[in-house]
Amino acid sequence: MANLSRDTLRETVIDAILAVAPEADIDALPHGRPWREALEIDSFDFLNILVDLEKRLGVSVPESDYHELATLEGLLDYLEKRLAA
Amino acid sequence: MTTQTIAYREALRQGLRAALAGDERVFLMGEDVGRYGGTYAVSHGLLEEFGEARIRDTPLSESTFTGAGIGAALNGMRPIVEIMTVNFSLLALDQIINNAATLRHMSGGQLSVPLVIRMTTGGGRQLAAQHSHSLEGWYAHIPGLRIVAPATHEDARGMLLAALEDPDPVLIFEHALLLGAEGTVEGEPHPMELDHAAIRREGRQVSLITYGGMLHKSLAAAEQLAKAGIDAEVLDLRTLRPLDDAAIMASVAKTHRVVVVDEGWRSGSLSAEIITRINEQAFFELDAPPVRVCSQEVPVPYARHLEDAAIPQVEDIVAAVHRLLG
Amino acid sequence: MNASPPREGPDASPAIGAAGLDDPDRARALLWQMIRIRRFEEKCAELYSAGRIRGFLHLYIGEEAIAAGAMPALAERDNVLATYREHGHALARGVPAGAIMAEMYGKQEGCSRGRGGSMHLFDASRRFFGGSAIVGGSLPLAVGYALADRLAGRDSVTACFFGDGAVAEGEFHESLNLAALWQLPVLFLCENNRYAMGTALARHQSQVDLAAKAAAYRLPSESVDGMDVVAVARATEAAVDRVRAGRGPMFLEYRTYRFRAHSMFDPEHYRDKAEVEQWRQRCPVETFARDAVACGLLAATVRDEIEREVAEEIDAAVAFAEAGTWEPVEHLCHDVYAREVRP
Amino acid sequence: MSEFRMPSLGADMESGTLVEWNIRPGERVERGQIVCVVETQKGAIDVEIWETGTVERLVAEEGQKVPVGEVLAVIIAEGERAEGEKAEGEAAGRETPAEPSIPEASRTPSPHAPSPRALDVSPPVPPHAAATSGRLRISPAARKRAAELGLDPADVRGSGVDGSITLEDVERAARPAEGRQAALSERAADAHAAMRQAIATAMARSKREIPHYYLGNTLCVEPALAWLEAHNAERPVAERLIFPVLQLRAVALALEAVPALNGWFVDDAFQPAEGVHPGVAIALRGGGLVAPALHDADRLAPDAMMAALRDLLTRARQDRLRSSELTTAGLTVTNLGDLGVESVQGVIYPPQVALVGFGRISERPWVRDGQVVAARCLHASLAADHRVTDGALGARFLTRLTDLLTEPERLWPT
Repeated sequence: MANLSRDTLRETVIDAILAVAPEADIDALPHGRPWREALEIDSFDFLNILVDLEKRLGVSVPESDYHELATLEGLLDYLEKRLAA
Repeated sequence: MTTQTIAYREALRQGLRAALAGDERVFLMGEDVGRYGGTYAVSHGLLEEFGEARIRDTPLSESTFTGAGIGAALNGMRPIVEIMTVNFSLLALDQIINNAATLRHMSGGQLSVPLVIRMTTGGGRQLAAQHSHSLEGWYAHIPGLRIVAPATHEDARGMLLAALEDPDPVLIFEHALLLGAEGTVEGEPHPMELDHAAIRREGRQVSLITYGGMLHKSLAAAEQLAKAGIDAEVLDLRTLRPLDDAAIMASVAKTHRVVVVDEGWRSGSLSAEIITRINEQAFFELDAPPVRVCSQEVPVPYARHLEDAAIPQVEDIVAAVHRLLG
Repeated sequence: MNASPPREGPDASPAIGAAGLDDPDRARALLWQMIRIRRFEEKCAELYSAGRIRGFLHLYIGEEAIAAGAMPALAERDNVLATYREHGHALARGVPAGAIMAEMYGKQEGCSRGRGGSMHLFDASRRFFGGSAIVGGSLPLAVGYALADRLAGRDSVTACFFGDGAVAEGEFHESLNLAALWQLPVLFLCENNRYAMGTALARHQSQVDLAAKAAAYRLPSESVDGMDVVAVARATEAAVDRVRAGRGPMFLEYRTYRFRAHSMFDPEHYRDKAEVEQWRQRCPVETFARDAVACGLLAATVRDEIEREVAEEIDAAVAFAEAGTWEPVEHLCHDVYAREVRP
Repeated sequence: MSEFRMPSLGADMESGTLVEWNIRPGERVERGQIVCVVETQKGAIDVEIWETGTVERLVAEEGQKVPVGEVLAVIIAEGERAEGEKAEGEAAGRETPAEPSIPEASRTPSPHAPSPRALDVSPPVPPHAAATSGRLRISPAARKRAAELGLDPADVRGSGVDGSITLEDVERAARPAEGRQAALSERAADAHAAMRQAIATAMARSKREIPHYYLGNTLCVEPALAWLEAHNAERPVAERLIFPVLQLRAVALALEAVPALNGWFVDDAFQPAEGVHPGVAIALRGGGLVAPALHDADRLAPDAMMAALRDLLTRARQDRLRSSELTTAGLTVTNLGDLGVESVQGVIYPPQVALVGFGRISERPWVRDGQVVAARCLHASLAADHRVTDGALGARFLTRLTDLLTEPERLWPT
């Protein structure tokens, strides 16, 4: 898992988002902008995405780290950091 | 190999002819099997071919000519006893159940009753309540008997030959509605084994488990179901005792849904036995409660519309499957 | 025979008695067989009371002259079918006493491997085919045995013993009709002991002359004094010869009486003790033994010799049965089909 | 004998299309059992029955559009006798052909001969009483498969005989976001258009008939977020609470204190709701809105409330709401904060008399102990029907709500 490339990781995250919001146009996301609002991901959807990512990657995100996940890049950085640890 | 299209009764006759020609110990005995040519014309022409010693007309004494068949079998012959209908066989019940089925065991294995008893069964001909019943399930209750129900033309002639090779009494139930039906056979008559059920139509969604006359209604129902997008498997039991549990369970494991189609009444019946075995042996394969399509619990009446209502019809089978699949 | 008890039907053919014999060996053999059956059955009653034998036990005591007299008339190739009161027939046919006793014990050394019991003695090697507990049920089988012999071209005779109760069964009439119709070599041997279980003949038959019933099916028929072993032997020999000669089936009525109850558990409300006593006066064993000595056919000491031989044989039979083994319960479902079948 | 009618699932519902019967004549039904699926302008609804008894007959056919209040089926209550049972005995439900077909003089026997009747030779055997007890109806094969998949069968919707859970139901449940959702997507376009129409009707009526008044409050949610973080710490993601649970709880408790906002304005009079079942406005992906009731929100412990909310959200998005959930809410809560807005000025869903709106949680300057600090805040609003309540009562409610969210330990006092 630690050797997951950034691209593979990104795809995994996108899959998890699409499982909850199948119509989401992720490529159209403005870089560095909060993705949840743009994709209409409410707190319940967000929880489901985290559950999904935990299943796929084995990373459990504590609630105190939620603020690091505001942008898609932040989410990917955070996961990379956790996977490397 | 040549393919012939013949009536079921002709297939039976081919089986009888082959048996008589192939083994001197074989003879046919029953009411009007000789000069009359057989109540249902099955043995027509055999008297002329094999003579009075081997094609024997009997008095209307079901018990005694059946018992005589047992005695002759005990004494080295291979008799074929024809009883006109299953209802009449009740007059010979003593001989079939108290003698044929018991003698091997009661004598500690010293005696053997290699007897074949043929009889017609089933309704559909407006013959009312003393000629139309399906009591084969009753006989299937009895240890010591083998009960078979050939539903195809190849089985009609081939199961008779196999039955004659069996060292134990075999009762053959021939559905009266099949007698005139045409079908194909290949080449010369040859023994068709008596141990296994046969899948007559492969399917994935539901198993129609049936035999005898109901096989054809089940196949017709499967055709209709296919048009509705339902893929039904049709299992022809062929032998009702002993049941081919392995074939039944394999089909259930494949489709997970069961409809047993049996012209017998449902209470205390063969269909009950089959479903009980499924529950015992394949409970965790079931995806829906097993369903039965059986005759209404009434002596079969005369009037056509009432008789049709009493006996399972194609649409009943179709409806049962629809109900099962929700 | 002056002490003939009252009869419902026409008289049987006249009694002959020991005076009708001139061969001492034959006389001894007949007496031996009757005593053997008598003592064997008395032992059975004793063992039943002791709980060694269970199920139903129907004793033949009083009727021994029939099995003893009739059986020697049959050849080895002939077929014998009997009723549930058939210990005497089995013994007379040569089934070893030990095998019969072991069967009654339920041991696997029994003549039916313990599957039959008292009512179902079989010995295929001696063509002794039971042993049937369905009254009248073996008559159709006898027709079939005879039919097979006929079809196979053998000159065997099938002898079928049954009681007066069986003539009330449809199978009696169907079988006599079919055997006569097809002229099959069947000997219908009716042991008329005057009671169908507890119902006297006149209380269950409109026509008590049983030979007349057979005659209605055009079977030659004869009634014989079943308490007279010589009369039984003579009549049976003649009948066997006739049937073997291909002259069709025949019906013989042996008029007899059982001294004991129908089965072991029967208080005998249906007949007078006086009637039983009257018939006991005609005991086939005692009358024959007495007459044979009286007419100089047998020495007075023969009776004791026979009793000793028989006692020895019966002791040995009991010992054989006692020493017999129980079939393992794992074999329970054996011999239901010829092949192992899982129903 | 009673009649089971097309339910009114909202003031704006005039009729529904019967999509599917889950019951058949002769079957036993239990109070609360889902007996049919009705397609409404709000999507497909599982409709429950409120009587225990036996189905005498089905009046409406699948595919039929039935006006609200029309009979769908006839039910015999427990202990009642079936129609004509005395006269016809076992033959009840059978039709004797009016003109029995006359047999042909020389009918050739044929196993394929068509039969002239319309009889069910194998009448459905009514399930044994034990089968209708609370025990889950699941086929043995489905139970085995669910165990293999580690799936709780209680979460699987049954589509088999008598509503039982089948092997396929389990397999489908194991594949998320497929199944019924996919099946429904075929008619999604129509459904969405219909739903848009329904919303338009309801909202136009609301704005036309209801004199709204609006109140609002900004509150600091730092204590609430801290409570939530503490509660969720050490819990796997799947077992965590989300903030809306706290919001709904606060609304429920505030409603208990101010019941005049929990109910309906019907026939010019206020009719109080029978329990605290706030409607949860749920925006559907692809457009549209539903607001099913979260039942007994005042009585649920935190985890139970989360489970109930999760269930409701999941089913709402799978078009699997139940009829009772669409008729029992006495007030609606809408949370548009996740979509980034500050505050909501809501439109009441008639005939309800109030709506609570929540905006986004965001950092604001906040004065604490005389100091300006950065704190996460939230705007809560109330829209209420002036025919039923006045501003004072509305203010009491909103203040109460604010207090509860500000002091979260009061939400579930121990």
